[in-house]
Amino acid sequence: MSARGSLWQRIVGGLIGTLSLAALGGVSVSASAAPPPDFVEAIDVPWDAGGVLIVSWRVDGDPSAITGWLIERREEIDGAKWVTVSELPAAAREVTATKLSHDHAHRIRVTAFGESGQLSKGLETAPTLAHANFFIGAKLPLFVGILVVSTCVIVFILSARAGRPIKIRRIAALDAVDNAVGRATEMGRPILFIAGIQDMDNISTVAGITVLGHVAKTAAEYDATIEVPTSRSLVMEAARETVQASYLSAGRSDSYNPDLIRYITDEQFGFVAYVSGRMVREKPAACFYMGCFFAESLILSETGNSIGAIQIAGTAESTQLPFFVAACDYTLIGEEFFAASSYLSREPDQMGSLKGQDAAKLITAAAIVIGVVLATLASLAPDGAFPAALTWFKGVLGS
Amino acid sequence: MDGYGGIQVSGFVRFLESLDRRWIYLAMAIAVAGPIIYIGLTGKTLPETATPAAQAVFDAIEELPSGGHVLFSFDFDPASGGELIPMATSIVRQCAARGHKMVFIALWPLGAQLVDETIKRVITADYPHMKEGVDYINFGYQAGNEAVMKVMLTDFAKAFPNSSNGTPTTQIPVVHGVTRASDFPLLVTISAGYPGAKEWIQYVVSSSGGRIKMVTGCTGVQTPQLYPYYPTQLTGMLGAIKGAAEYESIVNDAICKAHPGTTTPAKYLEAQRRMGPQLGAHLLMVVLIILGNIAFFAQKRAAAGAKS
Amino acid sequence: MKRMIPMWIAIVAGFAMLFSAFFPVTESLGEIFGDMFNVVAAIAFILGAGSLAKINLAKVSRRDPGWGYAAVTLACFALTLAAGLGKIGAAPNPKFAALAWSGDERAEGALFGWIYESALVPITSTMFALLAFYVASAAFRAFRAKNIDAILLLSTAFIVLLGRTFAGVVLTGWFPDWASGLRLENFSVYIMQVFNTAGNRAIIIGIALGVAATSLRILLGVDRSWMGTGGSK
Amino acid sequence: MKLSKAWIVVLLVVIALISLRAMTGQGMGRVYVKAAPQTVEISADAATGTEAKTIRWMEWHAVPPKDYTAAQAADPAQTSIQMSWARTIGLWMAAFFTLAIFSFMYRDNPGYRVAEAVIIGVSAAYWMVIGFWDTIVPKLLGGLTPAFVREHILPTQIDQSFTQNIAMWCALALGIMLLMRLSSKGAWISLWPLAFIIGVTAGLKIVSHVESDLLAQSVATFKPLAAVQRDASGAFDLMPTIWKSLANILVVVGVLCCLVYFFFSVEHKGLVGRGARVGIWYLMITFGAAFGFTVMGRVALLAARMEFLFDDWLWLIDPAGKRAVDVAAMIVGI
Repeated sequence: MSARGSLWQRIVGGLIGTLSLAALGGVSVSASAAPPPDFVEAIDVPWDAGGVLIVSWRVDGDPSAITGWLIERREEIDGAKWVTVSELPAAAREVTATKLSHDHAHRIRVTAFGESGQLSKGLETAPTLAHANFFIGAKLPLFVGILVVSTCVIVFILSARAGRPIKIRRIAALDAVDNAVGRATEMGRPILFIAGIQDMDNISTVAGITVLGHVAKTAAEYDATIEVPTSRSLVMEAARETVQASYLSAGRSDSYNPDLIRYITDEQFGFVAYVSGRMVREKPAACFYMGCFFAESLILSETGNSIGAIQIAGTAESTQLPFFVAACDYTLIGEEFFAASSYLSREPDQMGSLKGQDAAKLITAAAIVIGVVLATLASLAPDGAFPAALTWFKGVLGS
Repeated sequence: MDGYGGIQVSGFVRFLESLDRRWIYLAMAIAVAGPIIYIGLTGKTLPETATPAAQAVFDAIEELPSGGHVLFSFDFDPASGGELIPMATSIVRQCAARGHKMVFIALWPLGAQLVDETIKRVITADYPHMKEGVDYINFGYQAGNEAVMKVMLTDFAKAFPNSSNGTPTTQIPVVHGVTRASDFPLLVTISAGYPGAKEWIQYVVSSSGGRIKMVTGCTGVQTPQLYPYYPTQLTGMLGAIKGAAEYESIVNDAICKAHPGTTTPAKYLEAQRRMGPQLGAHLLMVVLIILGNIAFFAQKRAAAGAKS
Repeated sequence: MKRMIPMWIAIVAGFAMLFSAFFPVTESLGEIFGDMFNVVAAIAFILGAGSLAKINLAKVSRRDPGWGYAAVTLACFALTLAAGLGKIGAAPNPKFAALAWSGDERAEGALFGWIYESALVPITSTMFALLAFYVASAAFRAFRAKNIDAILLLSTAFIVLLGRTFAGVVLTGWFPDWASGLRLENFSVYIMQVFNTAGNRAIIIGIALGVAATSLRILLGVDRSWMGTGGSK
Repeated sequence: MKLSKAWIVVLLVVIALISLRAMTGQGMGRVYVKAAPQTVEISADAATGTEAKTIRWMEWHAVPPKDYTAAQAADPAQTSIQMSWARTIGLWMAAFFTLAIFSFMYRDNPGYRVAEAVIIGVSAAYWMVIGFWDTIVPKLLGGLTPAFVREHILPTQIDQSFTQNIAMWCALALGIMLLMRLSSKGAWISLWPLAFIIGVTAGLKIVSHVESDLLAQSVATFKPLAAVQRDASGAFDLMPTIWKSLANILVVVGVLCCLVYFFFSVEHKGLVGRGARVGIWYLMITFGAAFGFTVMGRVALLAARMEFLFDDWLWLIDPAGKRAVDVAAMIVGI
């Protein structure tokens, strides 16, 4: 909870606390055991998913006799009995009670343990409802972040649709796609496309399938055969849909062969054993590795290198980029891989979205510069206003 | 006079250029097999100097008051057991020596079996007084990757309704009073990829507001990716077999100091034994990089000679 | 028409999931999708198995070259599936011994566990171990000082490789204290904490923007190439 | 590919060496198991009408060979610890597969192709069984027919909430739509579940990546360029300040330059070109370091496989003391 939130919380908390104290004025205090708390309050956390109350209490008298605290809660429905929330060490003054129902108020009782562990008289709070709010406050910075990125992307898509020319820098790896497919056609050898080893619930695999759509279209136009062994059944399905549609749009639906796009196994290294064997026997002329790869990236690219194929790789797994960079002819690094589908499509909308990504990058860079300046000033003048400003700025960005 | 336009290229360089990659494979096989057989026969291992990241893992477990709850997540499979099993063995050993309550889960299907093997190798063998269900429990594998983590944030019992052998979570004493992930002061993830340490940091540690301290043992390939999180979100980190060997030597020294006169059983020297072939292989890699560049420069000089 | 509906399904489902993260009442939608996805993926296995069986059966019946291997694959597939689903040889679960299917098929004694120990683990971990050989051949071939980039690549790898072993301690252990930062093992940690952090952080930020844009292109129906680049008919 | 004569000779020599090793000394590659009889009494339960009965079965747990030699020495006629043929064959199969996969590095050969065929069949079925027992039964069947599951398979199957049940019915519907792929007529509908999954993945991942990667990593880069360090007594400490500030400057400059490299709408020329150049240098250092770090992991895995061959199979070395006999005696048998 950022500093700003808890400040506001205290003010409201104070109001509820004073009301509950007044209601319980008459509680008699038995001096023999450890003194009960003098003031206790339960506050519903604002703007949260509900079910959470922050309980805090104060002991005005001499706290030495207290060895611990017992926190209990009771739902405001008849027949409900006290349920222990937690037991805390003597120094504790605050606890968060979770998993409370949204529709009934709860009463919280704080009781102190004496030396020999016997309980003193507890002090209860007024019934407080831990209701679920409409929107989760803590996620506001995230919501704003997504809004900013989306606006950048949408603005540039619209400007591209309005006809303004979009210039995107050359990405060598993607320009090499055409001559890689061409080389495979000349040599009469197949193209191998691997869309990573993760399932369709991974965005890299989805991006890999979109790139497959373009590569398959080029392959259909050149009349080259494209093989797509997959490591998940769903990926096989998605790949077949994409390749079939690409062959359709290239007017070559007759030469589309679904058996070339086949499920091998879910096991990472069983899949790689099959693909390495196939590479060495079929000797594909061009290999594409587009998607989420783990340790097997180097096995594929080294085997591909040993048979002299052109290899173009693209992944968002930063751990595997060193191996692709070392063993492949071209590598798309992180964001370049996600830009591949739009770059290859040459459609104005998609090129516009790339420019939108750049705009969002500029904003991120600006935010970093501001943050760094604030941090430097805060470090140089620790007692000035900058540390608070830095913490505030970090709070705005959600951490 | 052959080769590059009249310049005599030494036989050695020509051998390097046309070197068939299979000679490199053979060299690597010897660089690894040699030390294994030597150490296997003589039993001598190389000393280890501890880096701060490995020491931080030891300290995090040592500082936790005895009997504290430790949540273990085995997110790997036997394929990367070579690096990670020695880590799991030594961390469980330190926790057992400290008398911590250990709760095991696995987000990789094959992790559940690895938990059982580790329990059999460490707890049942050397700490028989610890009872299943009272001092430790294995909740086995739960499908769903990050979704399981998100559920654990609010309700541990919902994510793991029953232990791996079928006992409902409500009837297991060791997790009595544990309602959510943040009730575990220390989280130990042994991770080989996805889902793993990164997801634990993203979904559990960062949203627990610092209430959960996390240490991780990870494969060499993941170490660079996790360094940005150390030491802020990640208290301690064991990187690859070297981290395992460093941590293993710290734990073995501590336990030998606590019980003078006892020798460390062989199963707790596995990582340090494996450091032998590491030295052989790493030296070979360094030599290969040097040879590769010798061949490259000789070729470049020869080509330059031919041009002038 | 047949292509417009899937696009709208993706758009509606996507925005529903996007907004679910912000409103408490729908906060658990992400988990529910996780379960749903696992079930659909498990059902999709039938298609995968179907394709695997069809291709290998065709190979065997047509006696294509190498049909013997296809027969081995089919036999292993059938045997493992039967051993797993039938829990052949699995000891009953002590707690629910009366129930037929309560045992753990992955235990030591079961046939499924035996196949796991004697075929799956050795082959997969040995394939994984091949990487040690490929890392060596890749280093020999790719780490050549062709240009500044390659020099940085190979020198960093060189430093880290030496710093990770006992050799690094021997070579630079004698550095005086004030220069202890330059000792190989400390220097490689410094490289990690500065250059690696910066490089990885930029890649991660780049990926986050890339993912956001890719998701948006799908959610706005701009990129339909996952349905094939035929565009909407 | 026919095996050339030279290779047949090599193969015969290897087989001869292995069988020689198997004959001499204590032999090699044997797995011993210990009997662990299990009995469970089922009490009569009127509700479900089961009458009391006891169920007995035998479990065999693997034990190190030294337990066998000890038991045999104590009582030669004992049968509680004995050699398990099934697991010994399994061990030799594992050794064959390990050597077959290693042989691929020399050349593609029949041994490798057998291992490849086996792993495809075994692993595809393995993941289907895991998928069935860990997802279909507890989640789908558990959601739709909890009574049946509780009755026959998983007695601790808890009842799922109403929303989860609806989700399971939807998942089943999506699954069936997917299977329509097999019928030529309704194949077009199989695109709907895929569209649903792709859409949801896009929606989920945009949130998680922006939150944990874009925002968190940007904030993590807010490093002071002049990081004033104070020693224990609070006085200004020059050297650490210089080192820390230098590190922070390098990190911030690195992140910004790498971001410049990822710019799409500007050619890498002029100022942007230089920024991208520095960015590439950072990336190359990052990749070099990552490459160096992963070598250790890969070598560890190769060491583990070789340890399996030399220790568990050939009984040449005994680092973990599983056979606890003097090594020379184990090999030569004196």
